Amino acid sequence: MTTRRNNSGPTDGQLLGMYERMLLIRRIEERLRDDSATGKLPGAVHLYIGQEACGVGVCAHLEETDWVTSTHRGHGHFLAKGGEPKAMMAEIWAKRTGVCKGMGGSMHVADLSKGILGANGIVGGGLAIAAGAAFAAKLDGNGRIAVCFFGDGASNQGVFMETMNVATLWRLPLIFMCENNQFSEFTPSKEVTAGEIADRARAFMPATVVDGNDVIAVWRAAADAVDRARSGEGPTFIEAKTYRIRGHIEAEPMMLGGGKYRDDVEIQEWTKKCPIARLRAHLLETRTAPAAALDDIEASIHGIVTDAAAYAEAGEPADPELGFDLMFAGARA
Amino acid sequence: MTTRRNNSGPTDGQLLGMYERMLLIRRIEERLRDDSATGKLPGAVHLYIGQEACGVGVCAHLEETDWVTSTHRGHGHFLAKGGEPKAMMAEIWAKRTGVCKGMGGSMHVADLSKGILGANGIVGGGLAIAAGAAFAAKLDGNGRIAVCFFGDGASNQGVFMETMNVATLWRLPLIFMCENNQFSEFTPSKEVTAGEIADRARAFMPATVVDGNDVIAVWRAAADAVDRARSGEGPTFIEAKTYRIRGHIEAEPMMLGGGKYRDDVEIQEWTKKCPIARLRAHLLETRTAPAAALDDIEASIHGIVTDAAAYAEAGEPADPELGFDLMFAGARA
Amino acid sequence: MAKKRYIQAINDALFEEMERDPKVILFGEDVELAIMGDTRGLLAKFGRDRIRNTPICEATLTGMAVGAAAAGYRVILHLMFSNFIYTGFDAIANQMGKLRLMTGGQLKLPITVLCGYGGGRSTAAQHSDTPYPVLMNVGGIHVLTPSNAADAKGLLKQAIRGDNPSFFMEASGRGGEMAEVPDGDHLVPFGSAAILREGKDATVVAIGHMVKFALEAADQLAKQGVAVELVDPRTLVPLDEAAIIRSVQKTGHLVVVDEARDRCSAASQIAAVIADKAFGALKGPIKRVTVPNVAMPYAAIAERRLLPNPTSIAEAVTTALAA
Amino acid sequence: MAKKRYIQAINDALFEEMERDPKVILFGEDVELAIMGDTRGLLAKFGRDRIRNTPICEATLTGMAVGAAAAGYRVILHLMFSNFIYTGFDAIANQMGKLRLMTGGQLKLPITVLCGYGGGRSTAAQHSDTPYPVLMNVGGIHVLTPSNAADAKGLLKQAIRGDNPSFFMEASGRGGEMAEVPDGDHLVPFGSAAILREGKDATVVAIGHMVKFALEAADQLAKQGVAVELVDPRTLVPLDEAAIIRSVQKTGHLVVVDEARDRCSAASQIAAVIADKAFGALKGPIKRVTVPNVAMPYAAIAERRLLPNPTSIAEAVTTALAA
Ligand SMILES: Cc1ncc(C[n+]2csc(CCOP(=O)(O)OP(=O)(O)O)c2C)c(N)n1
Ligand SMILES: Cc1ncc(C[n+]2csc(CCOP(=O)(O)OP(=O)(O)O)c2C)c(N)n1
Ligand SMILES: [Mg+2]
Ligand SMILES: [Mg+2]
Repeated sequence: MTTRRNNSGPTDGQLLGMYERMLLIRRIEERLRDDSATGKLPGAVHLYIGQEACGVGVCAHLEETDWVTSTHRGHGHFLAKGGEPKAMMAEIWAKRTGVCKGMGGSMHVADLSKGILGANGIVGGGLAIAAGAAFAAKLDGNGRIAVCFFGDGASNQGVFMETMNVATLWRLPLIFMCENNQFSEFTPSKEVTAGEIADRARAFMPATVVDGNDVIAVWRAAADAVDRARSGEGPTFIEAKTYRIRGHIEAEPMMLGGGKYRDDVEIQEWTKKCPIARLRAHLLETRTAPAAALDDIEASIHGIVTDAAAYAEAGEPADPELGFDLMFAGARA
Repeated sequence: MTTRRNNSGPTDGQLLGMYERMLLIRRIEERLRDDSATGKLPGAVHLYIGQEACGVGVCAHLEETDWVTSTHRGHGHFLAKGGEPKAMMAEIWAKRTGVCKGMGGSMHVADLSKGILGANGIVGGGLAIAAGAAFAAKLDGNGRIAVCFFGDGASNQGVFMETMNVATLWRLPLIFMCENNQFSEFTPSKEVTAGEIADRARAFMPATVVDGNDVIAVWRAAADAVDRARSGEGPTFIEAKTYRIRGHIEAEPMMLGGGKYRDDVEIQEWTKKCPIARLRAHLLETRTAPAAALDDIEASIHGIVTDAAAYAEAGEPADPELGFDLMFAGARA
Repeated sequence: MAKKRYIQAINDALFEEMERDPKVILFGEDVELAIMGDTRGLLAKFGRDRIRNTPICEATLTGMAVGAAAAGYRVILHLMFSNFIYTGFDAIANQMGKLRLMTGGQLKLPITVLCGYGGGRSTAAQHSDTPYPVLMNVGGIHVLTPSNAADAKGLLKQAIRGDNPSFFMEASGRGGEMAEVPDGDHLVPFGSAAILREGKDATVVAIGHMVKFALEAADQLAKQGVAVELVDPRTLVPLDEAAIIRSVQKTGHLVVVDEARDRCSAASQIAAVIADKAFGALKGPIKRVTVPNVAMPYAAIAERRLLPNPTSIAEAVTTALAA
Repeated sequence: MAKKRYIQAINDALFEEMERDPKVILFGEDVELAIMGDTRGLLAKFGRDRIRNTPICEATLTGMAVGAAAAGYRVILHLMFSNFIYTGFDAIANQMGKLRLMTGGQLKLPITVLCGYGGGRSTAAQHSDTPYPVLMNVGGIHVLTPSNAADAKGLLKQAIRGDNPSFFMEASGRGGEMAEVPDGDHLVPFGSAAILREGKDATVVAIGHMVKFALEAADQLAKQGVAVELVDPRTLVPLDEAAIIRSVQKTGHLVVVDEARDRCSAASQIAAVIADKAFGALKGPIKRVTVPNVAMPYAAIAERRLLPNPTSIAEAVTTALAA
């Protein structure tokens, strides 16, 4: 898929919508970063900062009824797909007001009513689940599609190839969205990922590589993939080259005990390529929106973040008896 | 890898050696077929008839110290790599004189002293084991290499991609030998295997497709692959297109209960492409050997097969207490 | 009532449930040609959307079952042999058994997995495992071990209609065994043991295919004047603890027969439950007749050495009573 | 003797054994930077041939461990969290635990797998499992559960020198706990339980991290005049049944504490063994303090509800004695 099928868009409205969504993710995560640093959040927190264009550029095309599966780094996908900031924040705070009632936490934020099948703590765990949902969608014949988001590290799990094979054979309405942020935990991708990930996919389906920090490029690649999926032409692979600005996990400095796995200069370079700043510059340059409008968005997001954090903090702790009722539908464990 | 690196050979002696080995496999398996039909063999028997050129063309390059891993259809690889007919036959007869003392059977024939890490009842099970042995060989730096034989069906197991990734990254002296006999059990390959298997490999390493019923073609492809492996250049993938003449399993007619999954005509066509008959014709045509010499080989193999069957039949049954001593080295389970 | 083969009962259940609910789909390796017999005829009747051969990729199949179930289908996954559970184990243990909890109960996972288990057919170690203990420990998964055609039908129909993952364990190579199967819409509820034989001297709990051997052992023992009460739990998750406790309260003795390897087996679990909850009723040691902690060898003679049989069961009862 | 952290004891064992035998190699995801701490410093000392980061592909890693071991290396595989055992489970259950038998004993598989287990750190269900029961059932695999730094060092060294697959289960997040570790070449043999505290009233068998809580419970109970005998089996395969039997013969009461989910747990196995082999010595029911059959929730309050603790252990002992 080198030539675009779909040359219109994104429209100004779509661009602004994506700007807003990316900023929401960024600000929510900055808050999570701070609350994690002060020890307010239990468990592991993996931030998406720097990769927002990937989730947003794809989800901009999705309906609420479409499915997505995500990774341990799943806040961005959750919010991009329309998940509620409050419900997510409360989940990460382990509250019963959380979207998973405090049972799942950061690595498992899910909202089935929004088609969000969940973040997943198993690297590669979402791929086959998405294929199953895509199969269901295909059988239903109602135009629903599924997207699995996964990392460069996950592309080394065999389930990636297995799922591509089934998706191709069965022409599943499925998009493989690989966010190559160049690291698997603390290991540079090139040390553990041979060749080009897109070449693995090319044996099965159209595959395209885009700048993952350019939301317009992601949006366009996704437009074609979604179009293929909806029109019954089968799966598409997209690799978005991007970078994770924060550590693998917020506890990273402690875990590394002084060890280093990447250059500060590299981080700085990529920080300059911030997808949100880039879109903002584009919006101003093209006069799509005046600075004041963008500042308004910023302000409204500030309010959402503050509200979400307050809601999360105020929530009642999770119900310790609940687990017994959740192992089976209709029966106590 | 489209151009051959290695233009000499096989020599006449090598050709005759391969002829002998292919014929040995064929005649041993015909005996197994007959003994299975009369109910003398316990367990499942998967025959290699029709695919002999694949195992023999590759193993002709291997030293006793090189490693191979095989599949549920492993008799051919065992014999091609120099395993003893008697010891194998006795194993399949479940005798304590068997190469695995009657503990493994047809699906697990192994002879570590000959580098045969074993047939394997798990589809795809040999791939990672071979990669581990190749890693050991590389660390030892003694020029040993490893070959994993696997089927078209196994190429849909994720471990195939995973292992190719590691083998490429670590430049393992490993050859991926895919015998595409066009069926996974009773399912035609094209229904369950998307695209070309070789294209999956090309994302990682040189990949070549050969006529698996032409032992010379297999030998030549393997010559290059072995050369690459021994000289530290890393893994190579070979796909040999071939056909299994017998059923998936000797009990097949019973299992199918009248069901059909392939054409008799197709079987007949492929029977005509018999790799052994083809090599025989070539040997005669090129006057590499007179018919009498080939008949002598046939006669000597007849003796080997008869002896092996007699040895197997005469052996004492497996030791029922042995299992307790085999679960752990140096301790009883 | 009609006499049916075990495999036929399974086939009937699949037909009936697929007919009943268009959301029931079935996939797996070579299910179309139905080499195990259990899926025979389904393709012709229901078509490839609902019955479908898959590539060999258990890790993806188990994951797809989760996804398709979460998206509203009732998925039947055929895994052929239970050793292939291991190949697809990640999505079983990390997803299927946990996703409902992790999402705070947002989804149901109506998934039925079929697979053949057990030794005795010289298929060697990689085709002979009895891995239900592993599934029992993982949590979130129902484990069904029908010992006869009627229960096979009733439990399978129940599983397909249920809203939770269930593993339906078929005793491999025993599909030909005949039994009376009730006509019509026969369902067997989970967690309800069957008392197959009443007796006052000793309780024998036997699982799956072992029930047959336990019945033979009970016959042998009856001739020696020992009256065995035979309990078939039918489902291991949930386990009808109450039925077993009641029986032990009556007999005072317990022998558990299980085709799994002993360590952390279902037999050990049942023994532990009774040693806790019915200790006061016990008049002697709880005996387990299980497979030693050895992988199944190929040779039939070596397999027989490991597998429970009527004699070893009868001996265990005698030992339990003598102690 | 010197006080060492648990994680340091593991690190020492790895250093010593890698120095001792050049055939010892170690690989796994992110072992070079040593995020768990246990492999710290090894890369600098031994180089990339012997310490190596791998891609994320557990199915291949477990299989490669088998192949490299069969080809003469002593392989240490770091699997990080024990839930990732499931992702690599095929080569564990179908190859590692069976290949020696299937080949008639032609090979040895000196493999040591390291992984962190257990809940209590709000890492949620996919990073909190305690799956040693699964490994115990699979057969052919030693299972080690060191409860302190000294045993961690001694068992790990023993495992690396041994000729069989061993799973070395590290209690996650407890690497900081200090204990005396004997100097020099400290080895702990497999199958030898430690009696950590003698007592005449009740035997408590506690596994891995649960030992710490059991010690606290024993202190509480001592104040009430109940003398607990605390047995740490140290290895679950092999299990020192004799030591547990001896202790129960002395005390007449048994409580088993296990961080695994209850069904088919190590606790159930130990209870079953005693209900068989030491029944005559038992004066009351065998109690198990385990995790209910529930996946570990994220919220700390919900985790605490499931995990054994000193109070629940003490209560179980009291109940056992009262019955
Ligand atoms: C099956 C499995 N193996 C290992 C891990 C530990 N782990 C968590 S994140 C991670 C790296 C993932 O890299 P990638 O897929 O590129 O995602 P990223 O973190 O870069 O977003 C690893 C190895 C895991 N969670 N699951
Ligand atoms: C993990 C696993 N899944 C399924 C099977 C059942 N099975 C045995 S052979 C086979 C087909 C293998 O096809 P292929 O790899 O092409 O080898 P061939 O039989 O054609 O030689 C299947 C599905 C198995 N043995 N192992
Ligand atoms: Mg990454
Ligand atoms: Mg094939």
